Amino acid sequence: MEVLVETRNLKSYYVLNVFGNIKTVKAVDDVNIRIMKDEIYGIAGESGCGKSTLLKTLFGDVEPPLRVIDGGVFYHDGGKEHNIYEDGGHLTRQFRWKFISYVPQGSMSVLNPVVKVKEVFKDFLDSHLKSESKKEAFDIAVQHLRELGLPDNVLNAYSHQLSGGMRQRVAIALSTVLSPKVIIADEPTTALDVVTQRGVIQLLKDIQEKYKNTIVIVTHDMGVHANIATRVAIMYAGKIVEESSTEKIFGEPQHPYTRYLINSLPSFENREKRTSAPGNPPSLSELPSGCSFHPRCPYRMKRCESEVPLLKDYGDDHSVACWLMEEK
Amino acid sequence: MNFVKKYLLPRLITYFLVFFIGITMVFFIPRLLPTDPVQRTVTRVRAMGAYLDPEATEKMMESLEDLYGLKGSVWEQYVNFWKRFVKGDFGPSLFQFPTPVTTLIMQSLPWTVGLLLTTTILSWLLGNILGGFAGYFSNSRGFKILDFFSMIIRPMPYYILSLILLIVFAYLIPIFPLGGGFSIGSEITFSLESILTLLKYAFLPALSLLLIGVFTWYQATKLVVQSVKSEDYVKYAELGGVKPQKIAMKYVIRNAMLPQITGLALSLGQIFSGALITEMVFTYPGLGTLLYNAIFTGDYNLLMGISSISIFVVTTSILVVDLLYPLFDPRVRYK
Amino acid sequence: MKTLRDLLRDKRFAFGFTVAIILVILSLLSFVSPYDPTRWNVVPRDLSPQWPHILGTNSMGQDVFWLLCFAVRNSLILSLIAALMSRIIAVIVGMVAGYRGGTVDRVLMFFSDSFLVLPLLIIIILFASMARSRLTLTGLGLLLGIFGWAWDARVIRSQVLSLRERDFTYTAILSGSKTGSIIFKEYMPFLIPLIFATLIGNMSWAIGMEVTLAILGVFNLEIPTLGTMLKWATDYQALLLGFWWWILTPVIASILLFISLYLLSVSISEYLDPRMRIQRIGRA
Amino acid sequence: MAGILKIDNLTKIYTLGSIFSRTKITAVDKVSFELNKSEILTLAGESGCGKTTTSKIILGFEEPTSGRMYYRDKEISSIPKSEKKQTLKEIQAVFQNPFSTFNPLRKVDSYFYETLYNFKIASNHENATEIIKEKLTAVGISFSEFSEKYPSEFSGGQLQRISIARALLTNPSVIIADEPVSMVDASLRMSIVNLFKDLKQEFGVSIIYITHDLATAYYVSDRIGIMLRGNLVELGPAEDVLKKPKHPYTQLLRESVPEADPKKKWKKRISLADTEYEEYSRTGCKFAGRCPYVMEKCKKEVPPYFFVDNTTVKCFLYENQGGEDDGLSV
Repeated sequence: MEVLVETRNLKSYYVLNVFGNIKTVKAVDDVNIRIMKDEIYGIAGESGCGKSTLLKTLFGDVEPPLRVIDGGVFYHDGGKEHNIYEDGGHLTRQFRWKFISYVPQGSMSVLNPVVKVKEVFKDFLDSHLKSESKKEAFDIAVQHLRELGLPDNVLNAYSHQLSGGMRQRVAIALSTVLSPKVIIADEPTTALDVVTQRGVIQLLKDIQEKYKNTIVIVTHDMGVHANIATRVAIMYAGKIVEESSTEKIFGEPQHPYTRYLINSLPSFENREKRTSAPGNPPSLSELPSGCSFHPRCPYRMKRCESEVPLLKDYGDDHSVACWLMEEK
Repeated sequence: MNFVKKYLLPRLITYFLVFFIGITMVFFIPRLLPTDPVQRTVTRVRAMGAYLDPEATEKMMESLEDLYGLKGSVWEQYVNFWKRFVKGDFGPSLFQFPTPVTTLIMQSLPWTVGLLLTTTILSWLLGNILGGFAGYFSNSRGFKILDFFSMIIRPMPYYILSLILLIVFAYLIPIFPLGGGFSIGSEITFSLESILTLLKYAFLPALSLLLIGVFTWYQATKLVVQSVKSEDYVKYAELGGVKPQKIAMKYVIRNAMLPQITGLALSLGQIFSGALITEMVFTYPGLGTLLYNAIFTGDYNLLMGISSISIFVVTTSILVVDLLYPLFDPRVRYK
Repeated sequence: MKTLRDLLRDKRFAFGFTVAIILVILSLLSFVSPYDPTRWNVVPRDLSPQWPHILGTNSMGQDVFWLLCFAVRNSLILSLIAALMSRIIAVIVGMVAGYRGGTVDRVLMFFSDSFLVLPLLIIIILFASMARSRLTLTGLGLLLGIFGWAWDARVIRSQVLSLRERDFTYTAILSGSKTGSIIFKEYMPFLIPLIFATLIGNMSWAIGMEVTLAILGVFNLEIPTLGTMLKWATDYQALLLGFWWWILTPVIASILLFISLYLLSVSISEYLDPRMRIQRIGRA
Repeated sequence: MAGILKIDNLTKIYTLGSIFSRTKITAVDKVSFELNKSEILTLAGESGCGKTTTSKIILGFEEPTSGRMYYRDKEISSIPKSEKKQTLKEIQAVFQNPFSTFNPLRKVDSYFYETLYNFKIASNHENATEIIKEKLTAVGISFSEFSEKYPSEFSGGQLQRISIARALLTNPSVIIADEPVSMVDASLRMSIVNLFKDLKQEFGVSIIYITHDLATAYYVSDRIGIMLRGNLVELGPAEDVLKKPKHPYTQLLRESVPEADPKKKWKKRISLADTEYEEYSRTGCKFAGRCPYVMEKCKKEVPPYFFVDNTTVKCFLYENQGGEDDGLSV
């Protein structure tokens, strides 16, 4: 399977100067992931675990106080490998929307409120295409919208006239208009209602099946991952602690944190007592030594407190970052 | 159609109500105060040495009361004040006696409106564009200097700045006339030459209004733009690779302009007062100088006339600006 | 004192603060002034700046330096009266409109809008020209106070409106506290910085108004203030006669005063902005 | 089981716009239900369905347009002023965002002491600290960790527990929790939800649990009420409502909940609702626009409540099966 986007021991931290003393928030700490062609890669984790920062770094949207300290993000496009952070990250502009595009959180004000929706489409197209091909590119966009089941009058409407769900589907249509190879979606359905969320996820799945591209989706809602993702990575305190196919993650979670996360989810099967992980998630600026889950982990060993476990593949594409696996 | 009902009608109602309150205030203030204008004029006349026997003073008081519209009960005075206001008649000016107040005002109004209109629009546009780009590209050197100047000039009241400009450009480096609106004796024709002199005279007052206007709007827009810059749709356009200039103009400034339009409407009252004072420093033949003379000579009717007309001008222009707003903001046009 | 150290880190505050201190010292000096500001011809006239008259003397035989001390003192007192008066009205109107809502809010906001929109200078001139010589310092202060509250009432109202929607208002109600204690205990910590910042801004507006009214001659010219000083200087054609020190002293003094008040109000409101304070709480 | 709180035909209509253009939105439309002693009743539904407005009316923060509320069989609006404070003490609330429940510029413990003094539960400082300690241990927070601190110095989970402790101070008989766990991290969510279950058993408190998350609602509540655009469309025991949903909207909601199990992926495709505005002003059943079993009758008439195997449902499909019911099922 061909790799599209890859990170090699990527470290991107927030360096904050809070009234004199420097505070570094280790949002993405030595992450190595490989995102393949024609798959939906889910990134799960609680708020404040660094998953949105990882997404921003993947997309090249890095502005102070966020800085890439070490490692790199590699786009595999047309047989060549480009490290987008090689020379100051200005390389990213030519990849945007053609190779990789972005779906924002379903917030209210994603589209420019004072212009019609079709103006936003024109702006996005104009900046990437030569002038003469703009007209027919715009027609493709109109046709494209119709395929995605959006009514025609959406283009002539203003964003305040559309409902939350409709606005999010326009944003998704916008992200696929230049048929990029990878679409990055940051919590695309969090701000939506249950039924609208189902409609939006259904749309994302249709797009992936139709264009055989790749969608990287970040959300804290494990149910959404179960429904849409082919592979899932669990993130905790800035590191990937487990990565495998969706069935394995939900069926046989190996990492203690993943196990807590999956078991604590209520389901309609039964109403037995569920317990959540003890203690509180650590703050990313004062990480515990060794494995950052060790203060809350019941299977804690001497080794966990000192050495940081590496994400290792323990057979048929199921990698875990935990010293327990070494014992097995 | 519901746009008229929802947006237009409430604006019109507030316009009439504010106008009504303004005029009522102008009407009642002199009457609330203990000093009686008739008494004061009589004492001034007597101070000039003219001996008046009691019955002559009686008749004079009588005619003055009529001139001042102080006849009958307060309510009657109020009603016929409005009747005369609608006809545009404020009675004769006491200082330049027979000429009615209205003609005096009509002579100087075009000067003020001309000066005010140009400087307000120019400073609003310039201030917005500069502020917009300063807010968006905030770290470039050029805008740091502009920030420094705006911190110096913005807090200054109109009078002080006009005085400084007068000292510097008319006294130390006398390139501009010390005052007035046109050289004495020349009449205003539309020939190029007379227009040039007009501009020469009007330059300093316009400059002082322009400076304060540009820097006030510069700072206001910069603040608004910095908050608009962190909005989701701007971030989204940046992520989409839209060119920075297009984002600055079409996304940032266009959205930052909306609060500035209401800002313009709210500050017109202040800009008008500022213009009056600036005219006084340069004895520019507009309403300001007329007002100064009216106060100096205690010309009661002229004072009332100027106040009512200025309230009319200000409230009407605010209505106009309010009505422009929907053109810029579709959220108000379509529900 | 720690807050002062934090504030002084901001260059604008540092400059504004030093100028303000100088002006306050000047106004305190006026209590030890050897000359009575209202009496004329106590010193030889029209002397250019030399010892002992550091800023020279004017055509009315008064020492310009000591006159400036009295002028600054009176201007500051006047602006304080006006600013405090307008704070009281602004807070009451802002609070009642913001907390009560409904028709009361609409009526109060209508009045504040009309005060905002109408050319107040004209109305104040009308008022002042009637009272003319009987207008004392406090009289003018109260007059300016009555007209200076509109903009700040709006600002306070919007702050109260946003606070009312916050959940802690409901927590306070559920804890049995009445409206009065809610306003003082819950909202005051948010409103005080706002009131303080707008107070300084209003002071600068009031001084500007006083200068304008004095130039128009509608203010009692015996009381030495920045405005009356300027009025006498322009009436005696100080500019044309070359007495630059007489006209420049009030001009420069008022420029410094306006800039320092503006910088103080901007930097203080930024420092006391609730978001910043919450951050500092975490650190304190 | 005597009902501790009874809501009868509660309605709230908001009028928007100025005196000229009046638009009316019925946020809560004739909602009736009864809360029994030491029971957890959930009000679930999408945003804009009126569940929060209902809770605000019960807490007295909003005036209902019509309808009556009975607390311990006494009509709330008829309770004299003096006794009003007494009832206020017994109905407390827990809010969604812990960080906005407490004033960021005031110490958290000031609320605790204030509540105790206002309701005269504690006379002096020691006695008050005693009660606070007791309530804090009930929610698993130590006094030392809690006192003299500002809200920003706590984590979300901790602060939410403290908010629950504050609600317990007055030994309330009813707590209204408006989305109490939606802002808390998933892994800590269960510990707080379990806390609500313990409070019910230990203190016999009845809880109205407002949420849009059906899975947690199923786990914690005894009875569930589903709301749509201001109407209470289905009310019954959690088992029946979520295992055998009757109202078509409840079925759609139940299926649309993404379950954390790859084997239970969505099969049927759905069409999204027309804009919310139409649904508010729709005559007859509010779900007619999207309902797969829509009948002509649904579009014209407002369906009454039917009582079918101890669940009240507001839908014509059940017209002949169950007897008509005035919506006050036990």
